[in-house]
Amino acid sequence: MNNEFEPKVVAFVCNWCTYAGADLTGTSRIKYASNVKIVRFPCTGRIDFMLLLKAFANGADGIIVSGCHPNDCHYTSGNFHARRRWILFRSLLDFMGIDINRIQFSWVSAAEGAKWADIVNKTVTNIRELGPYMEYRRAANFLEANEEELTKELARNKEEEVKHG
Amino acid sequence: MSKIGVFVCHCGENISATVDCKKVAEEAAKLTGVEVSLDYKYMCSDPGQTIIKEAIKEKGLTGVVVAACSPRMHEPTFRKACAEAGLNPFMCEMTNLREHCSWVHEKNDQTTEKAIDLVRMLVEKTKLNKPLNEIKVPVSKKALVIGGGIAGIQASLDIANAGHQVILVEKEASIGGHMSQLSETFPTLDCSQCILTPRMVEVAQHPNITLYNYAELESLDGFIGNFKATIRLKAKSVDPKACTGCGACYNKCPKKKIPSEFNEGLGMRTAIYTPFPQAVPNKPVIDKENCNYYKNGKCKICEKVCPTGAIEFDKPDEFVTENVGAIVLATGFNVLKPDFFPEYGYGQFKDVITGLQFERLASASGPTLGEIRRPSDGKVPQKVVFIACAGSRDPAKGIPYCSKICCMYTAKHAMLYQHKVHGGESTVFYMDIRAGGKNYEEFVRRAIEEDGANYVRGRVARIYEKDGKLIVKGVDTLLGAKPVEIEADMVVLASAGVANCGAEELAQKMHVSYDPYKFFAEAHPKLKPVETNTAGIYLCGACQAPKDIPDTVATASGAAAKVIGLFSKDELTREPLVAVVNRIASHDVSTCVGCFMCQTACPYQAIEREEVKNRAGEVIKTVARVNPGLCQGCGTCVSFCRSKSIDIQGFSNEQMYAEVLAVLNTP
Amino acid sequence: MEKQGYISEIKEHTGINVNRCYQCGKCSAGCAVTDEMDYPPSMVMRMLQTNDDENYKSVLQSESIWLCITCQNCVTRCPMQIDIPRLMDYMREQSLQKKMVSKKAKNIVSFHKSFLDPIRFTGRSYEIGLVAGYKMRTFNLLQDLNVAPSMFMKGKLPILPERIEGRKQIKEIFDKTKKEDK
Amino acid sequence: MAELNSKVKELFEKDLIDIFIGYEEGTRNPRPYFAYSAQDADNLVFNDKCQGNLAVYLTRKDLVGGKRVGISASYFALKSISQLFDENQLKEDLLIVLGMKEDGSILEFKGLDEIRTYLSEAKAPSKQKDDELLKELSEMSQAERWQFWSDELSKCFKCYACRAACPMCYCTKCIIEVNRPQWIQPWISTQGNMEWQINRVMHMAGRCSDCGSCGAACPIGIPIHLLTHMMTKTVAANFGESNEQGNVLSTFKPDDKENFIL
Amino acid sequence: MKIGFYPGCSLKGTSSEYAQSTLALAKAFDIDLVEITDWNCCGATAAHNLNHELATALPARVLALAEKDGLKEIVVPCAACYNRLSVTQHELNENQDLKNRVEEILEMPLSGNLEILNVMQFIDRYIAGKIEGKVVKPFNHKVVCYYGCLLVRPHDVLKFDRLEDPQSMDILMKKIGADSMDWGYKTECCGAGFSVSRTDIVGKLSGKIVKDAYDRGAQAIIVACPMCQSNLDMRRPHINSYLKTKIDIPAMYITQAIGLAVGVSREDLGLKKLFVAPTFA
Repeated sequence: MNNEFEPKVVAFVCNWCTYAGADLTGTSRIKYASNVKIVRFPCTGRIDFMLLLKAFANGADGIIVSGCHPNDCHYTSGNFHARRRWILFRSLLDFMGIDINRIQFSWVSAAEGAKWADIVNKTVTNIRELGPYMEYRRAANFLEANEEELTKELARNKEEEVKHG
Repeated sequence: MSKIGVFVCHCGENISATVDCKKVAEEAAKLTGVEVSLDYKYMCSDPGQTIIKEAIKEKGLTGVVVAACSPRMHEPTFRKACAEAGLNPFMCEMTNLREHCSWVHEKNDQTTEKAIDLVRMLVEKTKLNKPLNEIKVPVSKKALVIGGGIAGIQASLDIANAGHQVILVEKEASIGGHMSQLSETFPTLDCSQCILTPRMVEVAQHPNITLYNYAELESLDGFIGNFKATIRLKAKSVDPKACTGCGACYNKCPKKKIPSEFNEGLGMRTAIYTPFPQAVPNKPVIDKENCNYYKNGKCKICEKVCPTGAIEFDKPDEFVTENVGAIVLATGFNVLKPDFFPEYGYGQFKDVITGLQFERLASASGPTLGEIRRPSDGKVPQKVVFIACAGSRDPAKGIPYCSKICCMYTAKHAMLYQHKVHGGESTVFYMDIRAGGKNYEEFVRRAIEEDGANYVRGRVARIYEKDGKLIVKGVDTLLGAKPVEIEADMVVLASAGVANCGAEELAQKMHVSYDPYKFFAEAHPKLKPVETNTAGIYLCGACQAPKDIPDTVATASGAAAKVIGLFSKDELTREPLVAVVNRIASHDVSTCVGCFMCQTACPYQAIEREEVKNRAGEVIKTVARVNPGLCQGCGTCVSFCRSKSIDIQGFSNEQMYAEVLAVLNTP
Repeated sequence: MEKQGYISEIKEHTGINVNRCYQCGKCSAGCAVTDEMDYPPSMVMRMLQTNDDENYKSVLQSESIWLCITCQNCVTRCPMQIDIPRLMDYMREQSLQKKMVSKKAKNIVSFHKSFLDPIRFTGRSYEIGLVAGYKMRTFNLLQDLNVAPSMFMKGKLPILPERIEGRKQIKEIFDKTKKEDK
Repeated sequence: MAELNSKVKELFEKDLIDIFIGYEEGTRNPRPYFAYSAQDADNLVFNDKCQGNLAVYLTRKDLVGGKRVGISASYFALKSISQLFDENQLKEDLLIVLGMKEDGSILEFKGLDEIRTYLSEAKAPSKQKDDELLKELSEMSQAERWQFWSDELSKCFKCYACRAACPMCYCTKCIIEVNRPQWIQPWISTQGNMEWQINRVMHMAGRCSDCGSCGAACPIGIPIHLLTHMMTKTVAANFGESNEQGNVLSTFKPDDKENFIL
Repeated sequence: MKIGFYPGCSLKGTSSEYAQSTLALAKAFDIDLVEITDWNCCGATAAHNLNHELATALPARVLALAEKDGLKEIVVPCAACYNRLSVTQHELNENQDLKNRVEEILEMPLSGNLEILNVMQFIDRYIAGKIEGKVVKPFNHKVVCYYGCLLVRPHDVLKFDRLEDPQSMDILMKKIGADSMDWGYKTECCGAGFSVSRTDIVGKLSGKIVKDAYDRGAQAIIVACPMCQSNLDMRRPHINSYLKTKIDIPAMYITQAIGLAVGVSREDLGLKKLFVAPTFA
């Protein structure tokens, strides 16, 4: 075992394009980093933004979201809906200081086996550089960590109350 | 408590060469709820499937996870095996250890670790799977064919001959379409009418075909197997039951100078008319736009001369509603009027005509009875120029695509001209000759080699008139773009084939997708060439893209085969991977608040409004309901629903959530 | 990947992708001066499409690029709306910069330069200056001797050049946009 | 002011409404008031200090269910009302909406179309302070923004006053109450609080009137209205101001612009 | 409202009769045309043949000056200038970078909303409506209207009339009683700027134009471009030698023709300045 940080990357992909594209990567025997695990959805339109947050909360360091190119959606418009959602979601996360560089969006068609390998490798390299995503995970027990500080603050308040009494 | 069976496949060495399958099976066995976990060389083989089936029976498994190749490959195989062993097939899931793991990673511990993660994901998902039953939809075995050209005729006859009822809707007064206008057909030069007319008659006489001529689709509801089509029967002003087709009316009609659509404006027709002598049905209609009575309230000569009293003025359009199980769209194409090319002077110079007009000139039933005579003065043109790609391959003024049929019909025109006008000179300006097809190239060569059509490679820049001649200015690009100037008597523009007028509106009515040129879009350009994205609606002929007659007929029979296939069963079964709105026990506990964002988002119009009433029968709220016949299971609605009231079977919120947590190995 | 070479340079400077041309020849067919040209416009397009430096050189050294009168017949009829006149402008600029101007086109180039000279100094064009400058450049001293007197007679040639107030500004415009030397 | 009182009186006297949702004088600012009779109408006030978005009461079944309602609506309340119509939550024949002109006189809207026309012409009240804060935040580094919001949201104790104050939060079962799966941690933690706010704001996208009631309602003063304000601006910047079909998220344009998808 | 007037260099020199007749016609209809203060040459074909940036900056100065004069619309009788000014305004409006660069060179701002009218547009807007009542001497001659290149192309930018078979001149000519005929050379090139440098080409191209007009029995070629006019008129010796015959159909400006019809004097229209004199006037 080496000590290098191995990022955990979850890929949310649609069944018709990117999943099939990743199948093609396999049949073409193109190698890519094994850090990525694919969760299959019927369509990018199905991918709930909460699942992305859940992945971060539960230890994912990076996320790939990928589906059919515009106009290629098996369901005609799921990817268009998804695109709108991601435009807003990204700006909200960015505004809240959540690291959007850890989410890679892409369109990978069933014919783009090589592109899929490329995206995975790029994302893994990128996340490896960014390091583990601790901030978001730590926020889960933020209060616990600050309990001490809170106690102090409460005490201080009390003192002041007494002073002003 | 779940009892999951995990079956790890070696796929020969495809998986086991890089993944320690045994270890995967061992680790999977440790997962909560996993009852049995084993590995085998070929899970998809008969013995492999037997292992699964026996495990289901012996251990009473509630779910199966097969860790093998892509589910896109073998999911149906294993689901079928489970069903055979008495387990609901939708309790079986696959995880992809081959394409997504063994084939793309090196042999090492991490690869095996990933394989274990992948199995864990699907085990956690499968625990939350619910038994699902295939959706059964009844099929009404009656087809609607829209468009009565050769495509619609062929499709109707094929379906009708298989014993099913067909409703054929044609917007014009007669069926026959563009093919009935053609003179001869390439590459055999047999007469178009001669091969088409018997088919038209067959349609009229077929006991299984109901023909609505002069009619259009008004609206369409429903879904595959259960469409409800409302058809507008435009008022013909002639009662077809009473009319015997004697022709007294149009012989006496005083309005005789209306440009005939059938003759592409080269001949005239009356206000009460049949489009052409061989029309089916051969009964006239009144063109209200041009009829004296409809325009100024006086005339009614036809009414006076009609021996059977069939004329009925001022009747409104009627509507009929038909329940059909499948629809074939065969609305054909249109020829782009090349008046957007001011440099060619179409519309300005009478002797610049379109290919379709040339067909009428060459047709024995045409305005010149098959003699080539130019429209301006009726003289036989001694020099004719044919210009290919007049509109096609011209993103600037026309259309960017190749209209496919023009090379062939231009060669045919040159040939027909040479046959009919001895000593005449024909010049064809072309850029490329696209003659891919059985006997097509030979046909073009014949026009050049035997009939002496002069082919010049280059596009004409301009045509102007001088002293009764049309001066055509082009170049021969094969001679270094050397100018070529021809004083022609007539110019024929191979105008482009475009989508029929009203195609977009019709597509929207039917929720069929269409391309930027308003041609209807296939579900898959190669593998589903006659299907649309809307289940139960099929395509054929030139409404998809310009097509020649052989291709049109082939797709028409293809579409018919799809319809006949659909009608071969009384019920339609569909995968139950569709959305559902939560409704535990009674309606009013639905958490749906009826905002209908899902309805806006659904690409299939699968979301309906359902009124929830109390005992007094008052509507207390309106909630969403998914029509499982229409839902295709994309799940877009699911991620829209704020209150999570809508969910999708097989990819439910709980399942996906569990899968994500399992990937990250979070308990 | 886009190929390196002059095709991409042309695209960068003019926005024209010469590979869009599919050689229908309509430009040449409508061109007013095709039969004067050593390479008709469609041939120029074809030569540029080869991305072959020899062919590029032939274009830059051709008379064709100087014979183009910018009548715009080609681009208005081109099915791909390729702006050939703009391309010709660019070829002329390149030809001048690379000092490859065809000897046969000397008259035309001299005329253009002579036309601009008076503008540079007075702000307006000045036919006598133009013609004089042109003659100096071409040594065509006898040309138009037959027309000029009657032009004077008809009051068509003012003897003194018009000068505008903003001459300094005009000179600056020339200086700031200057690309090549005379 | 008397104009409103007499107008509402008239509505009651002509028996056109059962309840009027308006404001009465409060200790500092006017507060919501429900008038049930012509006499009650005397207590009503309506001026530019009336800030709370009264549209929130229009979806409270216990208050208005089946009743004919009159309401005095601020600019933001009108926006919410218009959106609620889009979402099938209101019935035109059960609602009489009164607005205020710039000169303070009362405006009675005859139906939804008039409200829409008014909104398309009226200028949105300035949000200068919020805009400044927004600018300040967006100029911070990502780490600083994270610090800011994790500090702020660490204080939240999930009272859901933000939800209660919002006219758009009318679900009978909020996602926070959905427990299969448990989308949002129900206990108090910065992460769970964030998840709640992210959900809330994503659910507001394209629907929010930008009234800021959520922020005003927060007992701890977390500036959560900046999130919705930012979302409103993002939606407008990316997809345009108006959308005839309701929610921007349930519609799309094939040429929506993005620059982050590979 | 003030209507600006940009004569351009040709109208100050070789084609002074065009300016003269335009102004005379405007005067006859009580329209005041104000010359743009201190205008400069638009650079014509020469500039854009040699240097694109120069070819933009020169006309841009004219536009800026017109805006500075507070003009909303300007009349540009010369087709070449009309073309250059319109194309420049269009390019600057489309390309912000170029606009910035040009504004920097000129040190003058540009709004880009100037309305640039050619002579037909001007007549159409301010004169055509009153023309019929004012015709004192119908122009009852067979004519062909010659539009040339620069009035109609590039169509996307100029958006003037129909591209291949324009009608605006014909319509005006018919209004003053002329028999305006269809012919083959409405928009073919006359040789344009090659007048001096390649007179042989001009002889040939203009020759074809004159020949077609002659063949159809035209008594005059009506033009609206000083370059076309001078090629068809002044280069008649070259034309005749190319055609190996002598054709004496005059090439006259549309402003002259209309002027004659509404009774403006021959002197005011500068008819004397035509090399090939119209026999009927």
